[in-house]
Order: sequence, then structure tokens, then C-alpha cells
Amino acid sequence: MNKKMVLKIIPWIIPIGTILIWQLIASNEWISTRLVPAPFTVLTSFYQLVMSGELFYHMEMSLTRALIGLLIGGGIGFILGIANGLSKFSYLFTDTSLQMIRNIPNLALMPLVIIWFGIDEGAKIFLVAIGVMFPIYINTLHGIKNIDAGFIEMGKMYGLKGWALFKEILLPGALPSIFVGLRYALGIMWITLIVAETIATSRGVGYLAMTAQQFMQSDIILITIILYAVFGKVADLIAQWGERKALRWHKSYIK
Amino acid sequence: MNKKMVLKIIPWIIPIGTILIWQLIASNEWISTRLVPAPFTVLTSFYQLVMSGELFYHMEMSLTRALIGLLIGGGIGFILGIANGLSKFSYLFTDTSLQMIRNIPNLALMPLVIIWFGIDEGAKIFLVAIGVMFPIYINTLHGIKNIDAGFIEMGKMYGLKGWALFKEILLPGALPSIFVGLRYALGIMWITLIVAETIATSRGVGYLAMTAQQFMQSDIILITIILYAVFGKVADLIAQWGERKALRWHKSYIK
Amino acid sequence: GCGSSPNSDKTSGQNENGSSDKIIRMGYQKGNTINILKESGILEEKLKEKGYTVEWKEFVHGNAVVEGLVTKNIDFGHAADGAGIYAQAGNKPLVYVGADLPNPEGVGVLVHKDSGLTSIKDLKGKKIGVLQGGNHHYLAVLALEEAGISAEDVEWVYLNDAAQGRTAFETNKIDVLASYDPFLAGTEIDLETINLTEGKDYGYPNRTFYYTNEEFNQEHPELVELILAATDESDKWANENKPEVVKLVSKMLGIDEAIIAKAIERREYGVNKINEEIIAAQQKQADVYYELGLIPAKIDVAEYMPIN
Amino acid sequence: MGVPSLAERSTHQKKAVQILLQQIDKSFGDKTVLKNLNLEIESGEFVVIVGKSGSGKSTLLRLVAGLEEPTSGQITFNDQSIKDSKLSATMMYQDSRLLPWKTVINNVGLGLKGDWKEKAEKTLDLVGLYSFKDQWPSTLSGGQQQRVALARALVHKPSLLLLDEPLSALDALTRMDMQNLIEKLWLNQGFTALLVTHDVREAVKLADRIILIEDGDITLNIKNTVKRPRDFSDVMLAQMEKKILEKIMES
Amino acid sequence: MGVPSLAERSTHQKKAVQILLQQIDKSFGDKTVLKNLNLEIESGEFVVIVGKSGSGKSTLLRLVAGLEEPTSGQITFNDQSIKDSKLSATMMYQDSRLLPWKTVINNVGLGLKGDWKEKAEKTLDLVGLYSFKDQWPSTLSGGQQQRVALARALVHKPSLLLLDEPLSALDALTRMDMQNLIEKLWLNQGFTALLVTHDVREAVKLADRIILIEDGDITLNIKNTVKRPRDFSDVMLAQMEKKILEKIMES
Ligand SMILES: Nc1ncnc2c1ncn2[C@@H]1O[C@H](COP(=O)(O)OP(=O)(O)OP(=O)(O)O)[C@@H](O)[C@H]1O
Ligand SMILES: Nc1ncnc2c1ncn2[C@@H]1O[C@H](COP(=O)(O)OP(=O)(O)OP(=O)(O)O)[C@@H](O)[C@H]1O
Ligand SMILES: [Mg+2]
Ligand SMILES: [Mg+2]
Repeated sequence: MNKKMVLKIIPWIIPIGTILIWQLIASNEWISTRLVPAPFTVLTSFYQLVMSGELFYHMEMSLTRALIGLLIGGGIGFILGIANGLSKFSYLFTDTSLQMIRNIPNLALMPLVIIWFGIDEGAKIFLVAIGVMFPIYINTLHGIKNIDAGFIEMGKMYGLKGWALFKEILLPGALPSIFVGLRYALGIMWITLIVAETIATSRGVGYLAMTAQQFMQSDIILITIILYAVFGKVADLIAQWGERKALRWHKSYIK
Repeated sequence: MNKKMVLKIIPWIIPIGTILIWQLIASNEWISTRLVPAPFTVLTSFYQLVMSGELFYHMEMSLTRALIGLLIGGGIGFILGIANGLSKFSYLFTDTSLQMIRNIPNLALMPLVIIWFGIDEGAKIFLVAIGVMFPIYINTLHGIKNIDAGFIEMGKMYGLKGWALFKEILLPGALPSIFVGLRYALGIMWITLIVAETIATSRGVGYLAMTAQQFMQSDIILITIILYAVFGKVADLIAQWGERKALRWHKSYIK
Repeated sequence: GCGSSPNSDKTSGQNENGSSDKIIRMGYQKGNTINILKESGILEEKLKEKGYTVEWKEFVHGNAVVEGLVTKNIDFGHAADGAGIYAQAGNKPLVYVGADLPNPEGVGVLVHKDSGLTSIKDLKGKKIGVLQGGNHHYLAVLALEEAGISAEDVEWVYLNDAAQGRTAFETNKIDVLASYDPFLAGTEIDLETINLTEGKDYGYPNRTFYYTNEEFNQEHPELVELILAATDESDKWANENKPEVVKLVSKMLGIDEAIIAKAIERREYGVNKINEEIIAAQQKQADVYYELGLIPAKIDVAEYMPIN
Repeated sequence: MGVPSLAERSTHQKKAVQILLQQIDKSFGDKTVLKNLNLEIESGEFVVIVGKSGSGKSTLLRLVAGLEEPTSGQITFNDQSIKDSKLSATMMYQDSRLLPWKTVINNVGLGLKGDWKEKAEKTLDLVGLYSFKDQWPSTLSGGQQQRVALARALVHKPSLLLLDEPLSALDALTRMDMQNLIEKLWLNQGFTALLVTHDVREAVKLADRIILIEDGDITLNIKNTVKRPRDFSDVMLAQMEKKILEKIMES
Repeated sequence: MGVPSLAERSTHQKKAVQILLQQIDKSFGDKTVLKNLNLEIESGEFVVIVGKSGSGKSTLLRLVAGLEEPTSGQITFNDQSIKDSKLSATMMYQDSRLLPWKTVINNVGLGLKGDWKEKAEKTLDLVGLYSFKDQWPSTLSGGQQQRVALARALVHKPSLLLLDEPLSALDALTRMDMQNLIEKLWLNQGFTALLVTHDVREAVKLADRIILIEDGDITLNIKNTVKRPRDFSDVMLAQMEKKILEKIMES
């Protein structure tokens, strides 16, 4: 019981410590609060944002975009990862191109995205999708390629092929690696969204962040930073929970 | 011989096909060449950029920043990954905080970075470092955690501990995963640099890209896109080469 | 109360690197008047006798310049009118020390010639692309207001930069593009457009401003004077040598000379001191920004605009 | 219980398969593993392969399983090529190859359809691991894992069972049990069996025929006609064991 | 060649270690694996542990190796606790645990200092794999891998050698060779040896004492005083084998 408590507390020492030090710095005006507002000021602004419903309004939109982008981009990355892990031809055909696209910054893609997808939701979702696609792709590929060849051979011996082979052996074997990719993709998802939400919108946490930056509202900037951090942690917890469910058999999870 | 040639050609079908289709679109003015210039226009601009030495001037700076950032951020990520892979306490203590920071978009961090690091090289390198840190951290952690416990037990049995255990077993065991992280980090590195190079500078490929975008020099935008793609591919090739060297023993590499 | 001079480590560090080493850090954006000043070499010459050297820092947009000033990473800079308003609304310390001459023709509201839209009155319910809070956004609001259309009766599409606006406009993703030079001139030249605000200024002078950080203004008023004088001098030269300036700016921005020529022809370079008239115009703009919800509170711009 | 003779079984068992290997060569790169190897296995026969480590026993099994292609030569089942004959072969390996993400029962049921669960449970019972059916493989001891793998191979009622040292990780008692079990199942189901083992005693106990592989070729090919069920104390078996061991020692 | 008696060896070998297990209990969660187990192993003795799969043999070895803590009870080496006695013990496992990223020679040299290369080469030669020294482990057959692992365990000249079914993957001939080799090295170097095996024949061939573990406890503990070198044809060994097998069968 006591030990369990301690284990729960330890991860929060750094975040809470940071806030305390920050309050200390602000109270003593070691850095001008005009540049970095005190935690309490931020809290007040946060309260107002929540109460006015504004925060929820922005978050709802961002979450929707994030989720749709994740589904589309993650799906494509997953399928490409599987395909390139299994077919040498597919790998040869697409991997070089994918690795090339992967390195193009979202910002640089913007003009093309507007031409192709316009300035509405399509463009934003496309950016998120392309952002999350790569970590999922790479890790799925890595997972598939690293499955013990003995398992696949054995599976074929027992008549598994096509979908059955995939479902029974390839997918579960690659799953630990795919989850690493997913957790990474969830991070990318939010980062891309802030860029995506600068395109012609007036709703979304990215919009909130960008306008705050443009209008130099440092309290709002900090709120969005914290929001992103919390989003990230929550997404990560969900992914971890899924991981634990899906990888019950894995040595790290057997108790 | 013939088959080898085909294998060399396949990866380039998509990139070259894309360029051909693009030239077709441009020649027929299906999309205004002001928005998307023809490949030939891009080539001409590229030639001028190279000949004037301008391109090299920007690339040199970006490469320097990228490399220093990679060394610092990659180093920290690696050390944290090792520490958190080995010590449960260290993991508990820092992982939550790291996962939180990981999700803060560079763009949102910008005001704080400027306050902390000013507007000179420090700020830019910091952004790159924090960008590359996470893929290396996560994959090192994953690599360390997934080393067969039997190997570690065996190593201890044979008197390996501390540095020796690390060098002989932990590091090589985690290496395949670390390389995945490195390859990913190299991608992130360029993407972060474009953001970093918007801070008070007049040198760097990111600067080139940003000003091109602001002043609608679509040929330069495309050149920078292609530059990023090539950078990415080259970085990836170097990483792959290193991977092949370091993982000669791995089943994927034994011929 | 912006008179107190903070004594943080940061500041003293800056002092060591800055004033005591006798370096002046100038922030500029590509192609604006300080960039011309930089190319002219006038400032360096004037400062040499005083024992100062100049460090030039390029920024991608005006807000970044202001951010550099606020965080005391630069001493002097040049940015648009909106940037000062945001800084003050965000309670960031800053001083307006001078303004450019008015340039009302440098902003406009464009529609495609074949769009059937012929006057501001037609814009009700249309999609208007702007950079949120930019000078052209303000102009569009003023124009709509005069035509009896409220800002809520049109669909604002907030874009990220001029290029995005141009792309969206050219591919008909938006109906109307409010823009500013040289992008306004570029769009006018490249596409078949009508500028619906041509010839009217709606009382908006469209000035850009010279800003310093508080400390620099307090400690070195004579240097501020000197920089403004140098800028004015280079501006005068620019007015007399427009073809040369066109070449120079065109090369700096990588934009066609024809476009730059059009933009430069319709403006006059020169520096004004801050005066009551300038303050009044800026105050009106700040009030409209408050009404539009661009800034969270009413501000008194005079606090940041000392007259001397 | 009357044990049917080989001839009898061959007639009432249509399922079993007859295998013919003709002039098989197999190399990996420069390394020649099998050289001009010829072997005929009768339908329903129990053939045991012995030989030193690295002599190519596993390779031979993998060739028969169709998991590797011979460098040259031909393998036929009931006079058909491997691909044409849709034989149901299963294989057990040195390592258990249990899928760590499936419980024991699901591992056994792999590739089965219909009432797979009952079949899997029944077969698990045969190897004495019914009570472990819902555990993860990684929680079993090495021996237990291998027994699950055996259950998985047997549950398919194969017409050809390939066994690559499947018992080397089992303990003495279970091993004997398993030998008896394999023999019993082979007698009842009448599949053709091809077993690789290092244990010459095991070989003489189970084999209709024992084959010794040395330097990539068959150097010994002895019929074993001792009546089943066989006993280790049988003098003929002891002599046969001695003869094989001597032959191995000799080289 | 004169073989020194146990007593002789005990005197001229100070390196070997005497082990005392007192009232050892070991559980994993709810599962009790070892129950109130007592065992004394003399310095330089060769003790072989047999028992069914899952009976807890590996667990016992891991306890002695200090890789697991007993749930209760005490283990001492030369009357010292495991941690105080800085004994040099090495262990061989069922799986070879060769590091795939090291060549064979580097695997054998793991943890050695100084002239490790010569030592490693010499030991590799003993197991007959000198010519494979620069290959990657994954290119070796299972048996070859296990022989490398044996070389790795022996190169340290341990005072206690723990062997967890190390020979079960070796072929008949190599297995006998290895048994002889282990015996020879044990006689020369005089370490204490604790071997787990499924092969009762192997047990009677090598052991000074054979211990049977059943239901978490020792149910048989027989001295084997047959003179070395021993021959499988020895009647006393055959009788001992039979006795142990019968005891195992009985339960
Ligand atoms: N895929 C492969 N690539 C290269 N060499 C191989 C391959 N498979 C086997 N070999 C080599 O072929 C030889 C025979 O291997 P095989 O596994 O058939 O031996 P084995 O008789 O089964 O040995 P063991 O009794 O140890 O299992 C060995 O020398 C091995 O190194
Ligand atoms: N880490 C562990 N957690 C839970 N149960 C374990 C663990 N290690 C062993 N066991 C259980 O303890 C029992 C004894 O295992 P052990 O590996 O010692 O058996 P063994 O006699 O070596 O068997 P084998 O001959 O098959 O190797 C088994 O039932 C096994 O499931
Ligand atoms: Mg084999
Ligand atoms: Mg065991």
C-alpha cells in the first residue's frame, strides 16, 4: 500500500517541482512576469477558458481532426508496413519514395496541400494523416521483418495462409513494435495538428496556440503548451492500456 | 546482372514517374505554373542556386546545426533511454515528464525557447536537440527492455557487470532498435530545423524555405522540398550503412 | 508603470554583451526600410565615430521582431502597426519611437474580375481571406463598415501567410483576398482582379513603426535619434533612386521587378516622429481590434508612444 | 491388443504417403550439405534418421517438408511432385515454436477448424497437459512446451509426420511415454513417420528402418523387424544399437 | 592414466566448493516448486539431478547459482552465504544463450581477460569447433551452438559448474564425447559439478551421486561408487539405471 503510493507519486515529482519553481521565480520576479506569467495567472486564464466553454469548443474540433487523421494515416501506414514487410517487390517499389516523403516538413508542403485539398477540413486531416503515417509504417515494417521466420514456417506447415497467417502470426508478432509506433504517432499527431490548424480555421487548439502566439498572449501560450502535454500523456496512457491488453502474453506483462 | 539492374530501378519508378506527370501538368498549364512551377523551371533555379554558391552557403549552416543538435539531443535521448531501461526508479522518475514534453510542438515552445536561449544558435540547436531526443529515447528504452533476460543473466554469471555488461550485451542487444530510432530522428532533425531556422537568421535551408514561402517563390519552395527529401534519403542511407556495419550479425544481414 | 528597470541576470548579461561592448542589435525583415538602411551602410558610418558597431538580425515576420525586442534580444526594430498593439495587449514592454510615412495604397481588397463582384457591398456572406489582425484585415473591416456590413456578415478565412492567401485565392478556395504590398501588387499584376478599395483610405494611413525595447530607449535616446535620422536619410535616397531600390528589393525578395516597382511607386519613404495624429490613428485601430476580439482588453496606445 | 503388420496397415490406410528421394543434392552457397542422396520410404513406414550434428538431418527433413528446394534431384510423394500431392504433413521442431501470444489450447488448435477445441483438448490430454490449457507458453518449462508442440503436430492427424529431434528436451519418463504414444498413434492412424533423433536407443525402439547420414549421404540403412511393442531389454535391439554406434564411431 | 580418488582430489583441489542447502522452500506466486529441500554437496563432487519435466530441477540450479532467492531456507558455500563466498560458478543452459552479435570465439572469450584469445581457442578446440571460431552463432546448427556454450562455460575454469541439460541437443556421438570431456575436465580441474539431465544413462555415467526430485523434494539420493572411467556396459551402472527408472515410473 505505502510502496504503491510512492510509486504513484514519483513520476509527478518533476512536473510538480517544475511548477513550484516556476511560481517561485514568478513571485520573486526573477524573470519578468510579463514574459512568463505566474502559474496562478495561467490558472485564472485557464478557468476562464473552461468556464466560457471556449476551451471545450476548440478541443472538440482538434480531437475530431486528430482522430480522423490518425485513423486514415495510421491505417495507410499500417497497410504499407505490412505490405512492405511481406513483399520484397512492394518494399522495393515504395520504400524509397516513402522515406523521401517522410522528410518533407509539413510547413513546406502547405502550398501543395492547399492546391490539392483546399483550405477546409481535408487539408488539415491530410497533414495529420501524413504525419502519423510514418511512425506506424516504420514500426509495422520493423515488426513484420523481425518476426521469427520459424513461426511463419510453422504456421504455413499447419495450413495457415493469407488472412489466417496474418491474423494468427504476423500481426501478433509485430504488435509490440506497432505499439511503439502508435505511441510515437500519437505524439506526432498533436505536433502536426498545430501546423494544420493554422490553415484557414478559427477553431482548434492549434488555432488557439497560433493566435496566442501572434497576439503575444503568454498565458494562453502556456495553457496550450500544458494542454499539449496533457493530451500527449492521456494519449500515451490510452496506448499503454491498449498495449497491456493486447500484449498480455508478452514477457513484460506476465505477472 | 539483369535482375540486379531491375532491382536498382524499381525504387525510382515512383519518384521519376511523379516528376514526369508533374512536367506534363505544368506543360499543359493544368495548374498555374505560378503556383506549381514546371520541373524545368525548378531545375534552372536550382542550377543558379548552386552556381552562385548560395545553396552551399545555406546547406553548410543547416548541416552544422543539424549535426550539433543531433549529437546533443541524440546523446541525451540515448543516455535517458539506457537509464530508464535499466533503472525502474529512473524510469518512474522521468518517463512521465519526458512523455509530456515530447508532445509539446516546437512551434508552441518557441516563445519560451527565445526567453531561455535567446535568438542565436543556442535556440536553434536546442530545438533540433529536443526534436531528435525522443525517437532515440523511446527506441533505446524499447531496445533495452526487450533484451532477452537470459542474456543478461548469462552475462552476469560470467562476471560481466557495469560497463562491460553494457558494452557486451545491453548495447548490442538494443542496437537494432536504436537504429530504428536513429533513422527516425534523422527525419525529425530536418523537420525541426525548418522551424528552428525561422528564428532570427539569414542563413540555413530552413530560412531559404521560409522566405521562399513568404515571398511565394514556388520554385525555391520546391527546391527546398526536394532538398529535404534528398537530405532525408542521404541521412537514411548513412544510417542504413551504419546499421549494416553494426548489425552484421543480425539475421537480416547474414548472407 | 514601465519605467522601472528590471535587474535580472538576463538584463545585466544583455548589458555586458550589448551596450558595454558597444554593439547595437538591429532587427529587420526582408525588403523593408531597415533592410535598405543595412544595404546603404549609412548607419554603420554614423555609429563608427561613436564607437558602436551594428549587428543585423533578420526575422521572418513583424511579430518575431517584436518578440526579439520584448525579450531584449534586439535593441531596435521595424514592424507593422498590429504588432505594437498585440504587444501592448499582451502587456509586453515596448516603445514606439517612429513611424513610416502613410502608405494607404499598399493595402487592398481584391476580387477576381470575372467574379461578378464589383463593390464592397457585394461582399456580404463571401469568403474573405486575410492574415488575422493584419493591416489589410483592418482595412477590409473599415471598408465593410462603411458599406454597412458588419464584420460578422462575411466569412473570414484566416490564412497563415501571403502565399497561402494567394494560392487559396487563385484556386478559388476564397472569393476575396485582402492583401498588402508587395503581395497585393503581385496579385494585381499576375491575375485579372479588381481592387475594391482602390483610391479610398477609410481614414487609415497604413503606417509601419519603429520600435525599441524599453531599456534601450531609456539609456540611449541619442542613439534612437541617430538611427531614425539614418533611416530617414536612407529613405530620402530611396525616394530619389526608386529604380535602384526596385532592383535591390526585387533581388532581396526574389520577386519580379515589375511587382516591386508597382509597390514602391505608390509609396513614399520617410520617417515621422510619433505625434498626436499618429497616436489617434493607432488608438482607433486598437479599439477596432478590441471590438473584433483580436485583443482581450482595451488599451491606451499613448502609454507606449512617448512624444518627445 | 493385436498389432497390425506393416502390410496390413498399408492396405487399410489410404492416408499414408510413400516418399521417393532421387539423387538429391543440397548446397547452401559453397557448402554442400547433401550429395546425391537416394531414399525410398514406404507408405506408412516409420523411418528414423540418425547422424552427427551438422550432418544435414534437419536439412533433409526440410526438403521433404517442401520448406527448402533441393539444389538438384527430385522428391515425389505417391509418385507426384511435392506441390501436386496435397499431402497433410506436420512437423515438430527442436524448438517448440509455440506462439507466445496464444494460450496452450489455442496453440494446439492452430490451423484447425470446426470443433477444434474438443480435438485440441483431447490431444492435450494425451500429452498430459490438459490442466495447463489456459496458460501462456512462456510460463511452461521447456519440456512442457515441447509436449504442447507434439500435441499440436498430432491433432491434425497428418498423413506424414516429420519430427526433428522432438523429444530431446523431454525428461526420461515423459520421453518413454511419448515414444510409446507416438508409436501408438502411428499404429492407429497409420501415417508415414520420419524422425530425426540423436538417441540411437530411441531410433531402434521406434524405427521400421534406421538411416545414418554421414558426409551428406546415407552410409547405413538397416531394417528393424523386431516385433512391436518393443522392449529396451530386447537383445536384438541392443545389438542393433551397438552396431549403429560402432558405425558412427568408426568415421 | 591414474585417476585420483575423490578424497585425493578434495585435498589437492582447494578451488572446489562445498554446498549446503537447508530447508529450502521456493514458490512462484501460489505455486510451490520446492518444499523443505535439504542437500549437501561435497567439495569436488559430481552430483546429477534427475526428475520429471516441471519438477523444479532448473529452479534448484538457479537457486544454487544465486539467480533466484529461496522463499525460505538457506544456501551456503564452504559455510559462507552465497554473497560472501566469491566463488566462480559458471552455468550452461538448455538454450545455448550465445550472443548473436559476437563471433564464436568472442562468445567463448566473454568475461575473460588477458590472453583470452588463446584460452578461448584452446577450449574451442576441445569441443571440436576451432575451425568455426570466426562464424556468427546463427550460422551454426543447434548442436554446434550448444558445444560453443559448453566451451564458454569451461574456459573459466570454474570452481562450480552448473549444467542445466546442456547435452540434450547434442547428437549421440558428440554427446558421449562431451560426457567424457566434461568428466575429464572435472577430474583435472576438480570443480564441483551439478548437472541436470533427463538421460538416466548420462546420470549414472557421470555422477558421484544421483538425486531424484519429485513433488518439490528429493525422493532418491544414491551414491555411485563405480570406478572411472566408466563403461555403459558395466552391470552395476545398468542396475542403477534400472533402479532409478523404476523409481520414477512408480509415482
Ligand atoms: N540456411 C542455411 N544456410 C547456410 N548453412 C546452413 C543452413 N542451414 C543449415 N546449414 C548448414 O548445413 C549443415 C547441416 O545443417 P543441419 O541443420 O541440417 O544439421 P543437423 O544434422 O540437423 O544438425 P543437428 O543435429 O545439430 O541439428 C550445417 O553445417 C549448417 O551449418
Ligand atoms: N519464473 C517463474 N514463474 C512462475 N513459474 C515458474 C517460473 N519458473 C519456473 N516456474 C514453474 O516451476 C515449475 C518448475 O520449473 P523448472 O523449470 O524448475 O522445471 P524443470 O524440472 O527444470 O523442468 P524441465 O525438465 O522441463 O526443464 C514449473 O511448473 C514451472 O511452470
Ligand atoms: Mg538438426
Ligand atoms: Mg529445466
